[in-house]
Amino acid sequence: MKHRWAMAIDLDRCTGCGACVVACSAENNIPVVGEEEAAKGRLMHWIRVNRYWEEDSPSARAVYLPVPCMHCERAPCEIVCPVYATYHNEDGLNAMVYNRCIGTRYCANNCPYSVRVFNWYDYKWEKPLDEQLSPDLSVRSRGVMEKCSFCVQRIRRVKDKAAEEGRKIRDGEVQPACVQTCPPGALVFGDLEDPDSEISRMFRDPRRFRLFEHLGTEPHVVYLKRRKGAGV
Amino acid sequence: MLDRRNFLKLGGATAFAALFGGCDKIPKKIIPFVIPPENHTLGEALWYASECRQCPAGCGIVVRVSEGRAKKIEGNPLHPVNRGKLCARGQAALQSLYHPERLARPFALTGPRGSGRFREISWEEALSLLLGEMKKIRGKAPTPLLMLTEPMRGHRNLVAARFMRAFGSPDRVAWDPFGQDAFLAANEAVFGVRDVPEIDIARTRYLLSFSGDFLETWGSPVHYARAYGAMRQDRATVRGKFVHLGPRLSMTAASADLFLPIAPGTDGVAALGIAHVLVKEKLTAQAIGASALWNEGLKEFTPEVVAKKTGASPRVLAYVAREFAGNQPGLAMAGNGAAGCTNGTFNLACVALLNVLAGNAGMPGGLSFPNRVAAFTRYGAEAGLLAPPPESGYPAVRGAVGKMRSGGFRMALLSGSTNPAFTLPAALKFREALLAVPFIVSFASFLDETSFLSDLVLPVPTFLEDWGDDIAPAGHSGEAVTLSQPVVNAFHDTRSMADILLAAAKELGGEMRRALPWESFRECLEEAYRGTGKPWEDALREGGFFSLAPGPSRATARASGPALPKVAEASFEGEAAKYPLVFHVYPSTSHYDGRGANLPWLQELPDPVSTAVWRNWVEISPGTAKELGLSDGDGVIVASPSGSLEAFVSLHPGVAPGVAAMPLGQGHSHYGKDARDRGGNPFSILPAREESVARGPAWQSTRVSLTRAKIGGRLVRTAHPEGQWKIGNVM
Amino acid sequence: MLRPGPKATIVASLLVLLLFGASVAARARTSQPILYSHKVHVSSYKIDCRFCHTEATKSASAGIPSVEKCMICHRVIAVDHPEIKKIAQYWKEKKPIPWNRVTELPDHTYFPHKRMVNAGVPCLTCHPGIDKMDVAVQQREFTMGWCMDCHRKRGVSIDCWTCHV
Amino acid sequence: MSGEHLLARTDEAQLFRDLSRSNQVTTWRWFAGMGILALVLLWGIGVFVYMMTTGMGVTGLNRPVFWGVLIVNFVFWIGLSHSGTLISAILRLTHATWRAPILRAAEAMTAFSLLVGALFPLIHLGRNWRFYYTIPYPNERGLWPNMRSPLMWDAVAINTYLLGSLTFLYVGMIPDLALLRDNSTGWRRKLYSILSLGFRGTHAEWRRYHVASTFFAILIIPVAVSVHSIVSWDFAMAKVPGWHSTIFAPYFVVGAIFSGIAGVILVMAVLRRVFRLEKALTPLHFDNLGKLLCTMSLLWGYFYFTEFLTVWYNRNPEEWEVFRSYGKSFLPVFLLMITCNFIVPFPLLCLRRVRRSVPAIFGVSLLVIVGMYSERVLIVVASLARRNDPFIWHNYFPTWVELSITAASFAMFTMLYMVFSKIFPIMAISEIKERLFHTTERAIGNATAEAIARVEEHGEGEVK
Repeated sequence: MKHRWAMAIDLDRCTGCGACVVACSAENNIPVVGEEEAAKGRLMHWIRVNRYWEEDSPSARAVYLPVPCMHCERAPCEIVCPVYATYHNEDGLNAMVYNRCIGTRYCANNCPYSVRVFNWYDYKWEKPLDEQLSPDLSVRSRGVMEKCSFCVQRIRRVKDKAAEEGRKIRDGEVQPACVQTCPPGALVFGDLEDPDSEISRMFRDPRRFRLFEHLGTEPHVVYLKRRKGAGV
Repeated sequence: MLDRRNFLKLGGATAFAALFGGCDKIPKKIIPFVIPPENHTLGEALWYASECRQCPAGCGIVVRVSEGRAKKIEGNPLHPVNRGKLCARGQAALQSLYHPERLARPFALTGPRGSGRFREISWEEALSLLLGEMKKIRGKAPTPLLMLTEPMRGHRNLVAARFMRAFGSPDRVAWDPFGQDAFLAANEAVFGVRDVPEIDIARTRYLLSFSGDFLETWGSPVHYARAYGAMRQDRATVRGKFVHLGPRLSMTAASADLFLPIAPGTDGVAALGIAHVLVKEKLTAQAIGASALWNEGLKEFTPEVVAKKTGASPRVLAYVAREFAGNQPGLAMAGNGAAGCTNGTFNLACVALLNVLAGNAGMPGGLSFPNRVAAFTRYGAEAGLLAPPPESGYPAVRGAVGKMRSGGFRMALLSGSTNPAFTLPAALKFREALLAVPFIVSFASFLDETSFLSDLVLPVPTFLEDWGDDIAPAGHSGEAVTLSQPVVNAFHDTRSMADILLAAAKELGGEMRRALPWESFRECLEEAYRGTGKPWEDALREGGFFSLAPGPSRATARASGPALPKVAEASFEGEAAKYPLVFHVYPSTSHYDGRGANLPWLQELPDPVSTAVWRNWVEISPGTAKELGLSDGDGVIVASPSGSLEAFVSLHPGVAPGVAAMPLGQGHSHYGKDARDRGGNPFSILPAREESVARGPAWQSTRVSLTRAKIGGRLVRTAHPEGQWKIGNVM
Repeated sequence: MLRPGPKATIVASLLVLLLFGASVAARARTSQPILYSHKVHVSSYKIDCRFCHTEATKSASAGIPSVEKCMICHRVIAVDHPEIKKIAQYWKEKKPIPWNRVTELPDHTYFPHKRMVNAGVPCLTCHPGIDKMDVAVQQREFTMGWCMDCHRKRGVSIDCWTCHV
Repeated sequence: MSGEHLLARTDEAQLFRDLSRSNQVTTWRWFAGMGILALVLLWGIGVFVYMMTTGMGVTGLNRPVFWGVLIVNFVFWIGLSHSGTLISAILRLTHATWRAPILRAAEAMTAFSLLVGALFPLIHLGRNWRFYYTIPYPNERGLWPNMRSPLMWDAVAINTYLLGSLTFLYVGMIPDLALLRDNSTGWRRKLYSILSLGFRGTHAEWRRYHVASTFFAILIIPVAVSVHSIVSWDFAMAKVPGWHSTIFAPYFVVGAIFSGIAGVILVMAVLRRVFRLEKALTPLHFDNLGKLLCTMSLLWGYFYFTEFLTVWYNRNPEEWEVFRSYGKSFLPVFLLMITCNFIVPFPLLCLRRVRRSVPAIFGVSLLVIVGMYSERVLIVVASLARRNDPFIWHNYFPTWVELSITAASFAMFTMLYMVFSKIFPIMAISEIKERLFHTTERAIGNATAEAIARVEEHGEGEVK
């Protein structure tokens, strides 16, 4: 059963609230680094919400741009890894294998979206905060890269369930943590193999654009332009 | 259900080896169950429905529990308020459950009061202490017992109220720093209903918001955010337009199509300006019939006059008015920024007036006033206790403070996330007053500024380990009652306040026993909902009762059309010469009123506007900064007539000139190491002023001065100061 | 595949022990709170593995039987055997039995029992000779190459993410 | 013509003594120097172990600057390695008559800087203890390294080059080793007799020797060029604004040779001073190398200009941001680079006086080394610090950890060189003798007469 997972981010809905960021941290055992490390630009978040200013005061406007891993079809990070620690898997996901990673950090350099984060230390969870850690995926040790996996453990969970019930996966059944929680429903996730899925519909939306499209990375995350002006 | 979920005996045997990388960390022991719980497969997660209490909105949640540990919180898809969605604060609640600094055992003060020197004691000792003190003051008239809690709803509130009544003490105070007093008053004045309306953002065509941060902290943010998304993109042909007026470009304002910076406290005037145009140009049916208003003085508020007061261009105001009228159904709403001024009620009344003039009341895509407690008529007078109006309780708090000072109280029961010692303006001298009370008992999960002052601290479960029921103040029209249940065993040896009160009542006996006949709070709940026709177990599984018959909407039309609100100017403490800037405070998106400040996830969540983490800051516009000779990242002393604090300057191109804006929630002095020393607490430099009509706290009521100062550390922001302007490189 | 006898095992284990000190614990004959014999239960009494390891078909981990489970039979069977008395004791005190881990999975590996078992992989493939043991010992070093062989043979996914997340 | 400077005047034995002085006396200074360097190296190793056990967090790296000083060092040392072998090879092929005294020093430098440089890719790994994943060895996992990754090309190229230059160095030394063998006793004699492979200096041996060295010279040049091209491709192949540029390969080669020549000059000057080789290393050599350096400076300037021009002209925002940052956060580094690589060296090197004064050209070469180092800093760091998404821009400054390791690398290089100079002939003695035989005056009684065994454009050891 082939899949082509993809995400659409509707900037006309996104309010920049950051629910996705915390949801992701909770789902994916993402460490908290503290103020000093944050100052060094070492936040470990797998999804970040860029806040850009448009024009200057007084008519300034903030523009929000959530940036997860794009799971590029032609991923620049994959070819440069000397040990195949990151590769394209059968579902068209850009996979990261911690066991194999030796930490050249070349993939991170080659990612135009800078969504890959590096384990600068062995991050610790002060007890008993570690009770919350999810048993479905590993806690990464120092020296390896990590990044958004489209919550592969959730995908797997749904796949198993569907298999057990001997049926296909329903549209919208698989939801990464960020998509699941997004209050205004700005994030949509689904399977492009299914032409009638909502995600396929959004991929056909005229407002659609991709980040750094000119680089030819063919991301599996598309954005829907924010409508300007009246729009009434 | 609780006892059947006998998880804690289980460890190891996980399918995922070496969760922590090194093999040394694999559990070497495998501890099976003595008696395996039913409906539970080892290593397979279960979901339990409950309710989020990170803010008063009352969203339904489901919690993923694996091997006895809560792993993930998600919105409850069945719940009408949030429909499966959840905000950052809700997501982060897990960390309060497993927080290293949670209170695990009862504590008794050993050092002098307020010294924070405690010793661990057993529950028996703690309860006997509590009861001993209660017995001492029992029967005195008036009973010198104070109960100061966060606003409680559902049967938790019922129990507390009955306890106090039976105990013979009238002083039951619920404190909510962001109570809706002005909102209620305004609705009463304009619609004749003292309640929070249902606002149908999802189906509106034109949303006009006055300093209302409804997407982040005001009212029921998740519900509104969901609706906002729908308003924008759910309809095939219509995309609702969103115009925001306010002193600061908040996260909410950033989503607006049009943001008009206006001077603080002039929201009402701005609304009248728009109303003026509506009536003058006879843009709506209701406006045509509003000649009374016109003569009462609306005619004075020409866009030009209004522009002078607010700073918005008259042309744009008129334009907005015409658009607002031209796109029905529309919706006008206002939030903390407008309500928190000394003229809050006036502001909100004027905004409400716009809804009347545009005929939004009772319309789909407009607003309506459902009767949310219709399902509880059987409680008669007490029905109100289940869903009390969302008031701040500020007058009562002030009264209580006075009475404390005058020695009117012998004992105080404190509880709650609203943490009065932190959220009450320092000028009120709450701390000093409280210490005048001989015996203080705190029901708390953390040692925050308030519980720190007490003689006896009783550890209570977090809401993830607690029973409860609730009727959300907004987001449903009375069809929904939320149930919360312990999703995991109590992680520490804690007891909920309700249970302790019931135990006390049993001990004290007599009338109290009659008022509170239950053995446990859980029993109270089961009994309360036995009659509803839906099996208790099912209700728990679904997270509550979501299909109750909604009460009839209450009439909003008054006999005579609404009168023109009495014009009131916002007043600000401190003379402009000494304090050049107006101080605009707003609840932090991550920490709300400060309750989130001890959660690492929230501390590390970049603020949506400033992108700052782990610390608070003060925002001024680049223009203002130039005048003051300040630049981005400078350390400054923010001084008001009532106090001063240190903060870092964060230049914000979206703040109205002459305004200094600061988020509330940071600046704790206790509340754990993640919350401590993260900058100053803005509450502490606010004056103890009231909103002129509804007597709620007037947060937006002082001026401040900024003077450069050398302060340790720096403000960490994730945005690159230069890069954040280069949107052109990306889109 | 050759199945080494206990002697060979010890030799092997000593070798391994020399090579990687880390994996000593796994291979040395870990003493258990109760001398439970797989041999007796499986070989002599022909009890199906899944009778005790009930979760094997339903869950990622195979599961260790609860004390209650043991008592189902041992209320009546061999009650005065010293080891069984121990169980009875645990049961009386309502205390769980603190078994020592025998089989260890390599780091960062996800191994859902249910998938293998439901796919018809016999338990003995991964736990060879367990049915002949009085004291359970990990016989097989779970090396990736060995897993891959099987995965290739059965034509199931060899995507890294299948086991390493 | 004042005779005492002429090597011709000195008899064979004297000549040998002069040239191999480094192998004979070992002063306390040498030991003191070694001691200090050893301390620095040990400190560096300690710091590395600390970094390995604690995590890369102890460096100044961050997102987006995932590569920093460690990679800069890598490029720097590989670059430095470049002239040694290349120069001597080219000089051999072109039969530059003045080459003899330079060869050995240059070749040795190549070998050692390669040895040092090759360490850095390993040092900068997040999980150094897993470095062997990059080696294509058959394993039961059935996993192989990814040959599409420029890092793998790098590994291959550098190993080839290292092997090549070591052989080149060794083969070149064989006659001298034989010479030493014949003039030494004790363990040295044993060592040399093993290493000299029984070279006796027969005609046949000499002929083969010449063929072999020419052969190597021809082979080593393409390798040398390829190595630095591939190093440049580590960057040029990446989707990083400021890296992704077609000109990078030649640009890096030029830069490498540029810094390499400067390196050779430095080393020569030092040797000249320390081992009193004034007679062998005359101003002429510095003059000639100076000319080369001047040319490279010009070439470098040209390459830099062309690269800058294209970006400046088409103003592709992403690439332009990198250059803008040169004028902002990275201004000091940029100025340092331009000044030390072009503005100062080029005009100065045009002056004969400067080229012929050893101290002056020593100074200039030092500048060039500094300039090239800062150039690499700009390339590696600045480009990463201004990635495509401006929101996450972040600057970088190395910590004491990176600086310590850098210092240690310099110490290691010097130590290798010092040891080498103690054990092996630092001057290509036999080559020099050959030259002399061909071209210098012979002393006939009191008179001297020009011996013309081969027509030369100009003679050896001429002094003004």
